[in-house]
Amino acid sequence: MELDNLYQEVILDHYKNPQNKKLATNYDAQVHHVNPSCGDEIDLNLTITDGVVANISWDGVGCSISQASVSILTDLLIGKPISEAYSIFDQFVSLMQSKGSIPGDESVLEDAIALAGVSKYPARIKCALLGWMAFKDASVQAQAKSELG
Amino acid sequence: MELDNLYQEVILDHYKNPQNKKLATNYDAQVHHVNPSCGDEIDLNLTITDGVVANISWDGVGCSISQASVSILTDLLIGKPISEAYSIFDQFVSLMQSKGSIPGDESVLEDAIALAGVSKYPARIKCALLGWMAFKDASVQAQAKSELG
Amino acid sequence: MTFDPLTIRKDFPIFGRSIRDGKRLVYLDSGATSQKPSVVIDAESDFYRNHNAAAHRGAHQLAEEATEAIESARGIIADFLGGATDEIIFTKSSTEALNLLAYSIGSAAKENPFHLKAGDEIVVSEMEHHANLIPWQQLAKRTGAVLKWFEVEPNGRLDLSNMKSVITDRTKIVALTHQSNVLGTINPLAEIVKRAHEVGAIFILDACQSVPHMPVNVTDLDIDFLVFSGHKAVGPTGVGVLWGRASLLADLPPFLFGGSMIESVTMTDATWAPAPRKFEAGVPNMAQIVGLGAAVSYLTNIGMQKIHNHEIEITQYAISKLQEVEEVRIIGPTDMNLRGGAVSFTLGEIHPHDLGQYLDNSGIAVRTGHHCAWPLTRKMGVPSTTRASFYLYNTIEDIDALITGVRDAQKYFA
Amino acid sequence: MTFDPLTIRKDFPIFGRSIRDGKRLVYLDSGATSQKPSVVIDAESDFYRNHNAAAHRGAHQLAEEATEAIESARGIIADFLGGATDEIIFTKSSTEALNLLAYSIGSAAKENPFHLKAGDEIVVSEMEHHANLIPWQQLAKRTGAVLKWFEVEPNGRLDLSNMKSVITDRTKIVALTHQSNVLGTINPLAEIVKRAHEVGAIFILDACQSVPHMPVNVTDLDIDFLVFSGHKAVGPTGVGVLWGRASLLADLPPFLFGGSMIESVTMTDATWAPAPRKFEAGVPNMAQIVGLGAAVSYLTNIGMQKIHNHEIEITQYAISKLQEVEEVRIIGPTDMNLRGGAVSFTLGEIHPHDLGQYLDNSGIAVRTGHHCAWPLTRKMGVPSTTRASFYLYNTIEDIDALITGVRDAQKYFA
Ligand SMILES: Cc1ncc(COP(=O)(O)O)c(C=O)c1O
Ligand SMILES: Cc1ncc(COP(=O)(O)O)c(C=O)c1O
Repeated sequence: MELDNLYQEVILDHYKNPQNKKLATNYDAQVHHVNPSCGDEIDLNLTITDGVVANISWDGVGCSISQASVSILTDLLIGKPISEAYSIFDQFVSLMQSKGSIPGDESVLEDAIALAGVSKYPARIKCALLGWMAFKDASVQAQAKSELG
Repeated sequence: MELDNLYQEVILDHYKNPQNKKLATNYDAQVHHVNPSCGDEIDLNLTITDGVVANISWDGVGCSISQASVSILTDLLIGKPISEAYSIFDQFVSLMQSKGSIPGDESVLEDAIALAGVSKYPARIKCALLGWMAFKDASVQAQAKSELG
Repeated sequence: MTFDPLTIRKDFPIFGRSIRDGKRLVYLDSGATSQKPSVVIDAESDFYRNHNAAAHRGAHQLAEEATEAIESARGIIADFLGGATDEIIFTKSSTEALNLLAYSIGSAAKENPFHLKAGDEIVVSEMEHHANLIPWQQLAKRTGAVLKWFEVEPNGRLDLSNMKSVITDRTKIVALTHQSNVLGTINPLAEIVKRAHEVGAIFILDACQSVPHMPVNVTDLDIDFLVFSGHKAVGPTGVGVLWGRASLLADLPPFLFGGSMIESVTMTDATWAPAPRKFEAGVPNMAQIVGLGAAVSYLTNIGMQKIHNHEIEITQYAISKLQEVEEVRIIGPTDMNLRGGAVSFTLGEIHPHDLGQYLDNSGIAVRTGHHCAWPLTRKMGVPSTTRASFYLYNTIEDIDALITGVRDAQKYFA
Repeated sequence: MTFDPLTIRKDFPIFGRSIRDGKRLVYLDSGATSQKPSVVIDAESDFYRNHNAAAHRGAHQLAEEATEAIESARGIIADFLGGATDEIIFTKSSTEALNLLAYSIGSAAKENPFHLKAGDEIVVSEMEHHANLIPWQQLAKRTGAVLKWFEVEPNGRLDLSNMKSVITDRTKIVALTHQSNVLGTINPLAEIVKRAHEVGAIFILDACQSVPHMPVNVTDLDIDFLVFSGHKAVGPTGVGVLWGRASLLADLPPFLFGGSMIESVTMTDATWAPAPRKFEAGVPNMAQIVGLGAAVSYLTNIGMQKIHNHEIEITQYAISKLQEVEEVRIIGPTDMNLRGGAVSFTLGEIHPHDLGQYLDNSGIAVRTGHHCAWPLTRKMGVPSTTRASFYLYNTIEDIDALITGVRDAQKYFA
């Protein structure tokens, strides 16, 4: 069934058991992002310590794609140097915008590769990116803060 | 030639020798009307004495249809009781809006019957009516004034 | 003529195509936009192929024909709504029509009867589409007027118990939807219009979801302005209608400024043509107006009452079948009294986006989200819903497909 | 590919019909609206027949296809103008686009860079179409800003000798036509844009009469906003384009409020999506946007420079032949330097309406009147003119027909 390409096992697993879905009380940056076309929302708290993504925690409502995507993101990026996190971010965004034309590098994207099927459903790309855009936004804020302080 | 139905001899004559085309200095009402789609303009002065159209004079710029139509109007309506003028007015307007479906009553409309062909050219109906609408407007003003005074 | 949706479907070429590798198209998203019959598509094409020229602007035959084409559409639509020809103003959409009203009212000078001053009140409801909410929010901000609203009860009906405190002597505008695009609720207009007029307010009806689906007559309703969108009424995209009482249109200041709406222009000033011209600046959306005329004729030939009856029949069936599905919660009235064919629901914990995607995979088109009525979905306590909306071409078979799809999705995401 | 208007005409079905009992259609009114090639008509029909759904609003396949269709048109038009995709805003017309700018600027709060205060200056010219004049008159009235203008010289060129006193440190907006729809004059933009930017003003280009007729690149021109209408560029009616610099669109407040242009909405307030969405409230004029994409592709395939060269060639021929007719007075430049294919003229004492009617009777469509630029015709000392305007499908034979018609009319009304 074609739909199974979109809703891979990994995605449904993350959806049912979301990782790091409990806002940490300490953070360097906190953001709230919304997908205005469907009303999905996410709060994301981020801590960056010595150039490394020390913690990402979140809460929100959304479809399986958006929830799984942010859950996968936290698994993938926590513990990574911020520069590597950005490079993963870029690869993920390219994969999403590829309309299915590139397979994605599983050695880099790990579980996030399961979201490759989303790229064939233009209306869902924003769902998959919601958490990622929130992360990017938060990381810029966190870094700006650390430069100031 | 079909066009000759529109530009009847009578119309071209009135166009070349317009009647009463010199604004009288005495009048009961003076109006200025414009056809905004082409920029044609007319000034019309009207005197009504004892319920009779005593004088109509005018000046203006416009196409042959609009100029001939007001010239014919002056010939036709000067000297008529205002009630008869209104009835002629109504018949003329009906003729113009008839899309060629009625011939018009020559015994009432006299030279104005020559404008019957205009009714088949929707964009020109406003030209033919410009002077007539100015007359109607002026007559309402003149009568209001005479009632007051 | 008996009403037969299967015959009607043949008029709509899109039902000849298939979805997601060969599946039958089950189109349940007419609340967003309707499909178009061939007569409408052909009317637009025919205009371009045979009569295209700038209406109202040329003394040549094509210009005459183009003018005749759009003016006869104006007449058709006036008859359809029960208004006068010169009371019909063509816009690009309801959204533009509602913004036109808000901007034009907002620019009314002190001596103009439409003038709004600080402390005047504008009344809407919690079930408004953003297009009938944000323009009024903005107008209130610009003028200092106060925005008030009727609340929505849990059953999806307007709470009108406080009518007198919502619509007061300070109320200048009441702007209300006829039928909610989310809940399907049809609002009882008579008492609200009466109250609005009692206090001297104008009543504006957002008829986007009613005019395409049932008989609507502006004279019977005694309202002051009405808007609807062509694309939701089997008409072309890019055309909407504003109807207004002639006496009010005479006072209302214009909105868009440009060609064809003027009486006279100098470098520093301009005066306006009478309505409807005053509100139609620029070369009109001619082919779309002509297409809308064809659309309205098509609907009239079938009969608006028959269309409404058909929708009631399949909506009743849909609601009863949906209610049989465990975990379905219908957001909106479940009885058919004053209710049209838009049915929103949630399905347990399954997110509407996921349900919608699953249904799409089975060829079933529904809409998911807040349906441009975000304050309403919030009020109903749901971040978003799945909406199935019906029209003249939908069948009981379509509803059965929906129900099967919903049940299968339930298993898939279990 | 060599440019052959006779081959091009075959793409336009309307040339298959005849006028006034069997006469060949000589269409010289493209300045008012252009004719449409089959590819454009078919693109609209195909959208309705196969892909129609509400773009940006559904998770189903039709909605995806509709979204893809209009977004790819956005890309085509961005490439055509040399802008970025997100800088293209679809409106219903240039008239709407210019009013959008005037209203949005007018609502900019004090802290917004677009904010206008009493004493600020807005600069236009005497050769503006009403659509690029009245919105600025009104904005000036609303804000207390002062409207100033470049004058037109008897030869139909802008008098730029007083550039520095017209565009001053107080100037906030310069809004100018690229090519006059009456005179055919093409304005020398470089120095005016430079001066506008020197004083910190934004430069808005009314490109209604240039974009359809010659290569126009917003980056090369270094302008800030540009508008054009689809229907004058072989595209559908009911669609226009506003291009704006991304950085400016980010600051510009929205104009129409409603669905799809929001970020978040409560009963009392709303925030906006980024451009272009911020400026596109409501279900878009989708079929028309798709048609405009097809139109622009059609023009690009032929080549804008080739189209321009062809128009220059026939315009030059038309002017020289007209000048041979006694009593013809050309209103506008008679040399081809910075001049496009709109030729206005008077014929002795014969009223343009009569001349136009005579020509129409011979199958020749021209426009007569003030061409929605009334202050300009007044300035040129004529109540109205006859205008012949040319496009890619016009031929030398069309011009010869015009000249014969003019000479015959002269005899007829003598
Ligand atoms: C120079 C110019 N500006 C603006 C307009 C207005 O365009 P539209 O009527 O398509 O909005 C026109 C055409 O009528 C024009 O020629
Ligand atoms: C109730 C209601 N009002 C207004 C609108 C706005 O209509 P449009 O997007 O056609 O302008 C819609 C549809 O989206 C609607 O359902």
